[in-house]
Amino acid sequence: MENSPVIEVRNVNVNFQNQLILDNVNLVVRKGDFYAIIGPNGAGKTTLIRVILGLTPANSGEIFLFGKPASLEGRIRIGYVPQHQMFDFTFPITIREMVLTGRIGKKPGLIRRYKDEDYHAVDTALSRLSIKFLENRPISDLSGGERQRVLIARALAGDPDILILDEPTVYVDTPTEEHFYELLSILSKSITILMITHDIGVVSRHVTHVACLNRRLYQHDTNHLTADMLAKTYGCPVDLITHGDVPHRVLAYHGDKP
Amino acid sequence: MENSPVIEVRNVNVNFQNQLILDNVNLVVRKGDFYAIIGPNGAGKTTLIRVILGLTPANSGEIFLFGKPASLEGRIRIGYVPQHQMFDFTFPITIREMVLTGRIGKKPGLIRRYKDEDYHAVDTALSRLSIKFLENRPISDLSGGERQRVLIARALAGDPDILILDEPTVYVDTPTEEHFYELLSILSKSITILMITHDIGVVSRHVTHVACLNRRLYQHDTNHLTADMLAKTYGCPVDLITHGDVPHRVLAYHGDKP
Amino acid sequence: DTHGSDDLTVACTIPPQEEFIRAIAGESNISVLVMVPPGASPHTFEPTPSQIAELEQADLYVALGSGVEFENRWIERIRELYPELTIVNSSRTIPLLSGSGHGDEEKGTDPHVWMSLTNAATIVRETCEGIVEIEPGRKDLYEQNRDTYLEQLNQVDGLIHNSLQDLSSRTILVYHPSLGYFCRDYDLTQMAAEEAGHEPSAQGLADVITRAKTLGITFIFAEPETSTRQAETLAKELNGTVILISPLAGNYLENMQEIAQKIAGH
Amino acid sequence: MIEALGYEFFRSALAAGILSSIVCGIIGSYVVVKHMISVAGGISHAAFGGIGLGYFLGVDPIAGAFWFTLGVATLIWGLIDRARQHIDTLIGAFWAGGMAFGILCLSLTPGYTPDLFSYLFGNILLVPSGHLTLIAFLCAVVVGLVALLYPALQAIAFDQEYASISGLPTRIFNLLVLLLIAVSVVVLIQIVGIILVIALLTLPAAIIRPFSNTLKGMMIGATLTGMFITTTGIYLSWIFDVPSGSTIILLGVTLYFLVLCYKEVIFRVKTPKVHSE
Amino acid sequence: MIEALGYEFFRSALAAGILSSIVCGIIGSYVVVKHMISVAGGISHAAFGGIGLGYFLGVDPIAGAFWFTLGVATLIWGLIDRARQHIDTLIGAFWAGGMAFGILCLSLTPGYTPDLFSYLFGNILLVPSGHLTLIAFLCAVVVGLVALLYPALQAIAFDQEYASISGLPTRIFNLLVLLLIAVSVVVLIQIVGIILVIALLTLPAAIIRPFSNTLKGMMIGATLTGMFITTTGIYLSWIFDVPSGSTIILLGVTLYFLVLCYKEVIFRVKTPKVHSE
Ligand SMILES: Nc1ncnc2c1ncn2[C@@H]1O[C@H](COP(=O)(O)OP(=O)(O)OP(=O)(O)O)[C@@H](O)[C@H]1O
Ligand SMILES: Nc1ncnc2c1ncn2[C@@H]1O[C@H](COP(=O)(O)OP(=O)(O)OP(=O)(O)O)[C@@H](O)[C@H]1O
Ligand SMILES: [Mg+2]
Ligand SMILES: [Mg+2]
Ligand SMILES: [Zn+2]
Repeated sequence: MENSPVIEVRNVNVNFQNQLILDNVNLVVRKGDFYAIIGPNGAGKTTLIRVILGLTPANSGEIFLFGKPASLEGRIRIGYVPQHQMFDFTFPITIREMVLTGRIGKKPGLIRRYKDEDYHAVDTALSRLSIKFLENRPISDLSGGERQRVLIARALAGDPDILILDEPTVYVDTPTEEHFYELLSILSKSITILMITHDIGVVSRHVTHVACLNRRLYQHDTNHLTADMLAKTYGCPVDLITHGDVPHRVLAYHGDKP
Repeated sequence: MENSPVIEVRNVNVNFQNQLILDNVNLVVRKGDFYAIIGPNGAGKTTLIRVILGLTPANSGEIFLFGKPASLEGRIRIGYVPQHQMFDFTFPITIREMVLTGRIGKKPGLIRRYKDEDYHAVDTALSRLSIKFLENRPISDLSGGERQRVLIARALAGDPDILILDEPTVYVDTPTEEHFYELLSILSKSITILMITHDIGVVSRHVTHVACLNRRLYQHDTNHLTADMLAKTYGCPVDLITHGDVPHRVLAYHGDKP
Repeated sequence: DTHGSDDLTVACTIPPQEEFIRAIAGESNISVLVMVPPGASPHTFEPTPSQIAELEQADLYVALGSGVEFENRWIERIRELYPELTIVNSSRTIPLLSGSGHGDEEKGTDPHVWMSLTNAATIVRETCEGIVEIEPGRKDLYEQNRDTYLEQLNQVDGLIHNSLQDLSSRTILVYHPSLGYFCRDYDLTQMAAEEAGHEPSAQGLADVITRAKTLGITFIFAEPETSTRQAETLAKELNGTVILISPLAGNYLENMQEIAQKIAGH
Repeated sequence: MIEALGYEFFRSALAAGILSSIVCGIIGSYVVVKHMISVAGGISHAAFGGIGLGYFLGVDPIAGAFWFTLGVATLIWGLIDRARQHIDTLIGAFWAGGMAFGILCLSLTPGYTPDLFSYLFGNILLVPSGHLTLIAFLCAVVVGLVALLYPALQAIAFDQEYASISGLPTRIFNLLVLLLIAVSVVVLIQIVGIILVIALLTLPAAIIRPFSNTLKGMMIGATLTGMFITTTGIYLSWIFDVPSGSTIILLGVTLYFLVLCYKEVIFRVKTPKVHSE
Repeated sequence: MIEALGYEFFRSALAAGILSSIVCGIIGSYVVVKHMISVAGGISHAAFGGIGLGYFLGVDPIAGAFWFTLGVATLIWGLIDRARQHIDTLIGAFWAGGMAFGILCLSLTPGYTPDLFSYLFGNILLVPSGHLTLIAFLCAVVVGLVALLYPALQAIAFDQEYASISGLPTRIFNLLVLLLIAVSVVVLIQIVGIILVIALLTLPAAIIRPFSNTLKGMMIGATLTGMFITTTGIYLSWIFDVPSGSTIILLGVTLYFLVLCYKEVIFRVKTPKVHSE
């Protein structure tokens, strides 16, 4: 059971205008994985996630969620943290209300009203990210890190089985980032996580599986990044040197400069 | 002469709403320096640069350019590469015309027309960044890296004595970034460069001086980053460990994990 | 002008003038251009390009001259476009009433001059003079026709006078104040909801309602060219009904009698 | 005031003002928050096309406007996804096209076009009582729908993509919102006329926005603000004997500028010249 | 056409159309490129306030509109930096306030205002030859200023901050642009009326935009497109005897939708279902 695939991407192709963005991508994420996707800018990482979520149509290929062809039924079991700059943070909504919208998928029918259980789930999610004290603040008043935590709380409030994170720490400073990855490590014990990141260091320390994407996807079932993988992904940059299996540093080593 | 200050920031304070963004900042950049400013998000780095350029008024303090109180006369000798996402890249303008606007500061009077010398300077700047072949393309058709190079070409076209760069490689992928820093190293031999970056690795390899900013500025006259400086800047994150003088890696070292 | 004496073209502003011109013309071949078509209001109408183009054919423009808004703006423009066109002011000698339903001098003059049979006689005389000036050769014929029509005007005037003589309530409520001259002729009082071209203000409306209620008026005369929906609402407040009259109808003599009947009948 | 209240037309005007404030408050808040001012403007100006068509076909112009705006709203809904970036010019085309179409229809209509001015500039004093019932009915529809669907509407307004993953039929809801805007526009045309509809729709919400943290709060606040503006405007127009529609709008504009100034002052107070912790 | 050309008023109408196309092309391109459609709309609707004031004071309404829009443009210029994010609602307030003020002024002026419709919807027949000279003069001013200052205008339009560091007086230029918009609006009011001014200002530029890579190219292309639209529109309105303003606009809207469809087709062709290198 531990090994049943929860996300399966089969032969997905995506074109925008006259550009091929995703080229025959195949990906299997299994239950309990903490899966990372890395790759250069414009590689199609966000596009892939949006295809999985049904937000962007694929030109060809199939998506399976929890072993079945992707449908709304599967998608409402996913919690999603988008790249946060896409929001209108001037929208008049309090943190509590905002996190509550993460529960709306759980309600059946057309007229969806929040019940006690929803408020409890929100309280839990807020406490988990230690932002309970913010609950009545409008979303416009928050700092970047707080906003990011609110987005994660919303994803968690829906009690998801999968958490999909798109560059969750971009624009976030280093201490906030560290704290955040610790939380993810804890969460990864109970749910499946699929994360996009630019930070190769993070991959080596936290995730269990990694794939490199640059129009094509190179999937490996461990969190080891080899020089070969990076070279393929980034078009073989000379300076990307890895020492051993884990890229302790991915920057150039400039001889004996002080 | 090598040592005369070209940018001097004296006791600058900036407030936005009820927040203190820059707290009594002092900075001296001398002729020929390749100066970097690092710091967490929201530290006020962009604000500081905008104060230097006269784009944001300071609440108190003084700016000196080329030894004189900052005025237009000094500012037109600066080339500036802003954080590029601020642009409307749908504006109908060709690369050549766009780079040409970098020369407009050199023209006197109200009616400013471009002359042969301006076109020559543009050609030189375009060639220098190997984007001469793009000159007649509209700016909307470019990839991220190409856009960034166009912005740098505009800054260079004006034959500036100072180049100010605000996170020039954000959104840029790793190989492009490497290429770009090589170009900056070459340029830094003839002009003064002041650069904002999030990349602590870059600092150690390319720049000659570094300052840490987090509301307050901690200036050191070398490119050495000490644990102490980083701790002060980032609010002492536990995981920011530096080995020796140069932070070969700034990520946590997680024991014996493979 | 290139036109022979047999096909005179006379332009005028509103449909009632067409009847005047045709009456003067009689059997002779005169074509008439009416600038403000039936259904439109001379207060707000704007001509179409083809109308302005057709004016080139005209030998004479008989203006109402009473300050109707269409003419205020367009006569000058027409004069500028066709300097050869003769323009006569047919109400030159008519003393104009003050404009508003409340007798307020500041609100200008009442342009609805044609709504009086005595005024109409003057207009017909001036119109005839204008036509004769253009085509002096048929002076006698035209003057004879004119006198016949003037006689008819006189008769209808008498009829209306009689029909309105014994009205118990001598104040009539109109939505649009077009009956000023008519009321003057027959010793009636016009009370209007609209004030000199403006939709009624809250106080004006309140004032009209109060006065109408005091006088026990339940009928409101409205014109299909302007606001009928508002007149309905006003009638509802008075528990009354709206009666449509059409001061701009082309069949002038018949129409004036009809209006008089409607007033007399209520 | 007491004296004026003696007149039925004045009472109806107040009733029309208060009812329309509810629509303005609810739909207007949504429009302001979702930056749909130009969409609302496009729909309201297209309504003129419906009025023109109504005259041309000889049906009640308000009925013409009603069906026409519903049609335009549906069309905008169908095109808005496709047009990508160029929404502003697309809406502009509907805006201008609707108006121009209306003018053309009017010019082709032989005979009478009474009340045209009142559709353009509104006349709240003489709203027919039948229309008052209609306005009340439409108000009830708007209030009922928004109250029932509020959680879903809020979720979609804040983050349409997340809402769609949550299984909400976002496209249907977007259509619903556009149709509600169309309905509101038709209600408001009676009060201030086509030309000032967007103003009355957006001013109360824009005035209340700095003071409210939630959409629900904004809707309630904007409704109350709208009621204040319309009733006070009608009363002022009574006192000074001037047209009510423009008085209402000018009052709203004044209030808006006062709020702007107030915000500026607050902003200044919160930003002392030099401040240290 | 030949027949129509025999009439002086038709020739003046064509001349007015062609002259105003130059203004539309130049200023409209700038407006579209700088996303100032709502600013232009605000200024043009505020012009109604000037027309109302003109009637009230008994001066030429066009003169009233001219000075009033110049004033409003200057006011917007003064406030726009201060208002930060809320430019849309600020412009909306001017838009509505100007209109409402105009209506108020008109209601205080005795008599009907017959050419009100022509100011609202335009009447190219009304353009007296004196005004034609004025339009020609304003055109010359616009063309002259833009031609002389083009490099600076282009630099500021593309990147205001960089231009200000380069020593260009950007604030003065911004005021100049707003004043030029105001002037254009007054010119265009004669042709299509206040309500459709923004349409005529922005449609030619929006139509030509996908085909031009430079601002200069857009200005020239939009001028030619505008000339085509206005002259053809005037001619069609002559043939079908319908109002020229709305015919011009409907022609422009049709052309715009055709361009949209064309782009959609091109886009489809460039995006094949499955494509590999
Ligand atoms: N709607 C769209 N239309 C056209 N091109 C698009 C669209 N969305 C994305 N693209 C292009 O597709 C490519 C992949 O985009 P995507 O956002 O998936 O990249 P990414 O890997 O997430 O990059 P980043 O690291 O910057 O987030 C980019 O070149 C982008 O320009
Ligand atoms: N116009 C403004 N009004 C109010 N606050 C502002 C404004 N501009 C910037 N700020 C705030 O000032 C602070 C510093 O902003 P600044 O852009 O200088 O940061 P930065 O160091 O450049 O950060 P980043 O690494 O994200 O670029 C931030 O908290 C930001 O929210
Ligand atoms: Mg991405
Ligand atoms: Mg910055
Ligand atoms: Zn009348």
